[in-house]
Amino acid sequence: MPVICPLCVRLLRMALVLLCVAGLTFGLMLASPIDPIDAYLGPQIAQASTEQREMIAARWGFDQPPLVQFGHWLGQLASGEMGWSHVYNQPVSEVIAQRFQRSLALLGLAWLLSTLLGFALGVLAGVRDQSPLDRIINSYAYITAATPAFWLAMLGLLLFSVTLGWTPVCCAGPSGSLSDDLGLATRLHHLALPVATLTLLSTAPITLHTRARMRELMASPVATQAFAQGAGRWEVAWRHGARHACLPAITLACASLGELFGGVMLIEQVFAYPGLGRATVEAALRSDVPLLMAIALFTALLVSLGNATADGLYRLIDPRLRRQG
Amino acid sequence: MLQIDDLSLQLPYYASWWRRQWAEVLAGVSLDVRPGEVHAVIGASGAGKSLLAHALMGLLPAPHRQAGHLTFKGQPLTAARQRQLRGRELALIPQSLSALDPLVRSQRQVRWAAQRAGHTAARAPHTANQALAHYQLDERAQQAFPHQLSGGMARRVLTAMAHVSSAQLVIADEPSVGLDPQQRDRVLNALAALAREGKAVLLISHDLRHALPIAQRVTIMRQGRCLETAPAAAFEGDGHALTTRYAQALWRALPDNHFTSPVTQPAPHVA
Amino acid sequence: MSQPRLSALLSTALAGLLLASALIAAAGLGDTPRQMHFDARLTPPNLDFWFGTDALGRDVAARTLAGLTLSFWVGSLAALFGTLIALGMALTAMLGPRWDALVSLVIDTLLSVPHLLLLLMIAFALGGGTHAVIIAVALSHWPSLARVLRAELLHLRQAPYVQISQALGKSRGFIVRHHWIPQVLPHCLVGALLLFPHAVLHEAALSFLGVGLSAEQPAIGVLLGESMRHVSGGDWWLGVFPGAGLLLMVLCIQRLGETLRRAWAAR
Amino acid sequence: MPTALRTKPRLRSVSILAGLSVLCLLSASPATAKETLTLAIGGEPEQGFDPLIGWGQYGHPLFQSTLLTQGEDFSPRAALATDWSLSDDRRTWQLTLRDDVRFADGTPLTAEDVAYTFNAAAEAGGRADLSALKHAEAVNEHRVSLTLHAPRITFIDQLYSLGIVPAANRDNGYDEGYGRKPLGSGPYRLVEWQEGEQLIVERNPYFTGPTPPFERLVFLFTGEDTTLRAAQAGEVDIASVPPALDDAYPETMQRLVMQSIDNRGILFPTVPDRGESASNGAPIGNDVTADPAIRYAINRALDRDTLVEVALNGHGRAAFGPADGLPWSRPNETLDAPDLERAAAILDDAGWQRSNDGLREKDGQPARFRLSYPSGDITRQWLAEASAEMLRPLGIDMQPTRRPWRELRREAMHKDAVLFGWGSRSPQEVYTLFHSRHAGDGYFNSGFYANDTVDNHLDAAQAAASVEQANRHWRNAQWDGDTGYGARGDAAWAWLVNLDHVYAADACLDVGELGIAPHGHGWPITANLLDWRWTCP
Repeated sequence: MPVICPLCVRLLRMALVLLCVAGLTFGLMLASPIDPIDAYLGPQIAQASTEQREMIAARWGFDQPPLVQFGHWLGQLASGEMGWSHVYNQPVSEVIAQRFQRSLALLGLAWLLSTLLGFALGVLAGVRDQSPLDRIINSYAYITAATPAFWLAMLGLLLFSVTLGWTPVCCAGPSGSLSDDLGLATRLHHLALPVATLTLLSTAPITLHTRARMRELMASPVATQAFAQGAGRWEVAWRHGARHACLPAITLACASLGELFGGVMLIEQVFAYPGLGRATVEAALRSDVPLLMAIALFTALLVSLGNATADGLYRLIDPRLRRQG
Repeated sequence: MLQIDDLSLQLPYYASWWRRQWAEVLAGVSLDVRPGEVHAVIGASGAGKSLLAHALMGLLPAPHRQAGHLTFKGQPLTAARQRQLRGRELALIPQSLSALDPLVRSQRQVRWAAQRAGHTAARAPHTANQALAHYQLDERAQQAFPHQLSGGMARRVLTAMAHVSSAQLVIADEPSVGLDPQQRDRVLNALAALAREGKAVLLISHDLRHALPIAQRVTIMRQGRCLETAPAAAFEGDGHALTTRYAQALWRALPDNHFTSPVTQPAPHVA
Repeated sequence: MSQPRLSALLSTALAGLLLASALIAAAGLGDTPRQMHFDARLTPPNLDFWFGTDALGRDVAARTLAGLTLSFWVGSLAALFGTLIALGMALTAMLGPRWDALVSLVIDTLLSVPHLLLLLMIAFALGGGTHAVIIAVALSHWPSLARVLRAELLHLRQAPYVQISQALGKSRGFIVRHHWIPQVLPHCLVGALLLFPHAVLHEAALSFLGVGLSAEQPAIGVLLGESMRHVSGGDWWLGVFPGAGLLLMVLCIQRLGETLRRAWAAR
Repeated sequence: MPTALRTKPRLRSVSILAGLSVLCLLSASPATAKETLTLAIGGEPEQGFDPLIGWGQYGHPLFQSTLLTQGEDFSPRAALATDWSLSDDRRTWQLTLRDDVRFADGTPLTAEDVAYTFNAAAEAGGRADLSALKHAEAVNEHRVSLTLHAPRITFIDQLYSLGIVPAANRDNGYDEGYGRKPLGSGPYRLVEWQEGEQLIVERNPYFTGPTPPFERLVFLFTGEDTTLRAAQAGEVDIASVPPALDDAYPETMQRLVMQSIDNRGILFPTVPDRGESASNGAPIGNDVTADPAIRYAINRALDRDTLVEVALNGHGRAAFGPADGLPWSRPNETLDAPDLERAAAILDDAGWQRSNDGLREKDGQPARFRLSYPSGDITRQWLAEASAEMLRPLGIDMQPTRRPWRELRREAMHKDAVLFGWGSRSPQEVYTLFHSRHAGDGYFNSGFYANDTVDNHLDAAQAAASVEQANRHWRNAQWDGDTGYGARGDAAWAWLVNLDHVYAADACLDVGELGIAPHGHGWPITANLLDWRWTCP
């Protein structure tokens, strides 16, 4: 029996998981008691006659039984078509592509900064164990882990945008300017506060795990041996600590994509930043089923890829695992 | 070379969740190590041998109380001097093989040891390769990761690390544990070679029989106390040359002394 | 008495005290969170309204306390249900390889969807409101704990003393009751304590997004959502105090959980 | 009659053009210093600017132009169509188009485009309801005829609000992506739409009407809070102001109050409780409110001006009908001041005797019923609680109950009195609210109101030959001397307040004469966008 390469098994497994995600989203959306057509019509409820409502339901395919709808959606997906978003009246793939581009800047920057900052703080706290610095970093991590994301965003807004006026009050670009003549500087200026808030919020887990691993290493025989050879604490932290501590950091960083996307959804809501996060909230609240399923699949894929890269990197760095392949 | 006078050490432990108490692990240890000599310190596990080694190197865990004084080459061995001499004058061959960083190739770890001992970054690789070759570690072993080395080879890498530092005082903590006889002799002979080069070697072990061939003097330790320091020659026949009963009992208990031992009486307590 | 241990005990006592006082004070509130003082609308913090008043003249301090209690109960119920579901799923995973595969598939599915998105969908599917939030938080938080419990149970199954009692012919029920449950219980407790702050924060997020508790209930998420409108109007106290209250409560819960976990490990 | 109709509009349109051009010359020199106007009036159409699925339903689709427009007195005015007539059997509209209208890409706009627009809109399944249209066809280059299934005067609303799009079969004609790159003959054309953020438009060079005052418009689609911050930073020229944030807006910005028929009222079930239930299982009927005397007394006892003060903190006016101030509702329906004695007398005559605890009773039935209102809307909560307070001295126990929309629809909508919000610039709403045909149909006529005379008036209005005739019938339906749905007739509703839409605008912006706004707070203010002027240099 040919050995099924472990990679194919993983891919099959991922496909199965994504299918379940689609089914789960579909089931949840249909179970909702709120009538999507009411939400869609809004103030026009007075004018729309019942024939009009039936026509809208037919156009969205809500009149067919659920299973047929799901089968229809799967058929479309097989042919690469993601369906039509009725909230944005655009192909779903276009909505995601257009809005993820904006969210990517926020997500990517925040992810990178939070990983680096988290790792650095973790190493720092680990090296200067039991020192005041360690206590400060530790309490900082616990406090940010307990802070509601949107509240911190609001505080940032209140302090930096409203009182100090350093950062703009909202959106991805100044009002009245065309998006293609937005310089990198203005884009970053608008991204500054959201990215800062999101970074602060997501450093906590990485800091705590790195710190734990660093403390464990600093007390290990490897460190003692290095000290015995006359190495200073910083040299041990750099040469041995960093290598050991980055193992949990990597797995956590890659696994935190899901949590980070949740943060992005909240931050975009507070900063009125028009990205995929806000589109997701909008799609969920107005039960735009095709768009929401596509977003759920897209983010689930992102998370699964994140976990896969984490495993891959883990094997790469830790030679003990490399031999077993 | 090294003079230890009345060294005693106390470490904390938690009797119950919130009450902390101090336990005495070393009490009044006094011994000295002369250059060119292998001084073996023999004791059962838990006698505080490793702690003695760490005390000498100044690597004890933070909350500890230490009394007594150490002198090295005539001057007192204070914590600052220890920090300064570690890796240069004082070298430690650790007990556990996990002292080797599992994520770094052995050749590189030895090179780091050389750099820490003062060799310039350029010369360090050369000295490292030379030391590894000296301990018959081939190219493949040099590039291998610690978990790919056998016990003996790993032990030799650790010894190479000490060798690279050209230290005057080498402390070997249980170097022969867990090795097959052939590897064990190889490691002990390497230590004897170091002594012959004029270095002072403090061999800490629980294996009296194999320490004797290379040791000039032997100190017996029990529950943190130094019972007796005797020349290696005293360990022959039925051990009558040994002053303390425990040392005699220990000697007679060895297999090649056909296990005779005055098993009935408990070991006398030193006043 | 060592210094670090003392400070740990002190902070735990303080956390417990704060939490208890908040809950007791809120119980004594009665109707004050709903009373509207039309003459004192949007007043900054002063002597009779410690945290100031909101756009409808309601005392922000009373509403914050009521909101904290609400969040506390929603969080604890959600954590409780979450842990029970996790335990249940972990046990079903033990029934057989097929069950195990099914359970781990469900766990992977739920864990691969971003947390808040899953929460939003479940809460929306239940039509919003308190029960929707509790169920949503419970349903979206149990997988990570279930994974830990499953690993623990798998490990337990191979444990020698379990196999011995099996060999002695003890019934499966006996084994589950006497060996598995007592062994797994500490993990459940720790899991629930870890889950609790998460549940409270997510309940606030859901209410903020408008799917959680309905606008009349003084949930912290609702308070913060409402205060969003006044951020630039200069009425800073509407958002700062409820958020700070929530942060303090979550910190207290974390501290209590941490100490319990350490005490359990040290036992 | 129809022929006379045809000549008059042509004369009138010529005179308007002459007047406007003079005005332009006068004000051309000093006023156009300001090039870009920034508006933060919300209402972003996530679906894009596609009239076929509902963009511009409030009457001015900005990118496209409509066949007709509504003057201040709500009578039809020429726009794309210079003259229009309704056939004798009231089923076919004949319209003649101007021949000089061009799309923003320079190509001419013909009857072919108009016919395509109406036919496509009928099947588009969007927010625009053209279910009444049977078929539209182009008679020749500049004449188009629209045939309806049945006579329906309110179809004229689509002539006011449906923007004309290029037919699909011509080059850069209508396609799926039209919403994001609208091509129309309206005053402005799209420059860029950053979705979720802002819309930038500039003058359409081919626009035949008066040249728009501003070269470029920027519409900000930001939340209430962000808009307030932008206004405080002086980045916004005009912004829609929610009542609660009125005093946070800077004093330097002038407050523009646009009256609206965005109203709130209490709907009474007008049938007693006979144990029946509607199609979705909701119980029908309420014995207390079925008695007209109760409804008259409540209408008489409510103090609407205090409601405006408490609930809208002054931003509103009393409401006595579904469309106060519009030509299809009676102007003299207003009740001057609340009159508790008169209300008490009505109840006494009808046999509602006061029992000892002050609550009135009539053959065993206490005057107690629930007033349900949807949760999540603070204004409705205040209105319900305040009006309940006002009825307590009268001896009527109206209990305000908050319910989520879903629960309201499933249980309370036909059994309790319900606090609803309506208001539309089309009489079609009056038809759906009071015609017995729509009893129990979704949100329409959920009180099961049925009055044959009113039904006849409503049907006569739909089949009227012209808007003026129709308005007479609509007014009769409200009160025709002896019956009607209004306060003097069956008083099926107790209308409470009309919300005022408040806008904060830069002191230099002169927005001219604001009309009456429908339900939405935002886009409707741009109805007279072309008359706006920037007064200071």
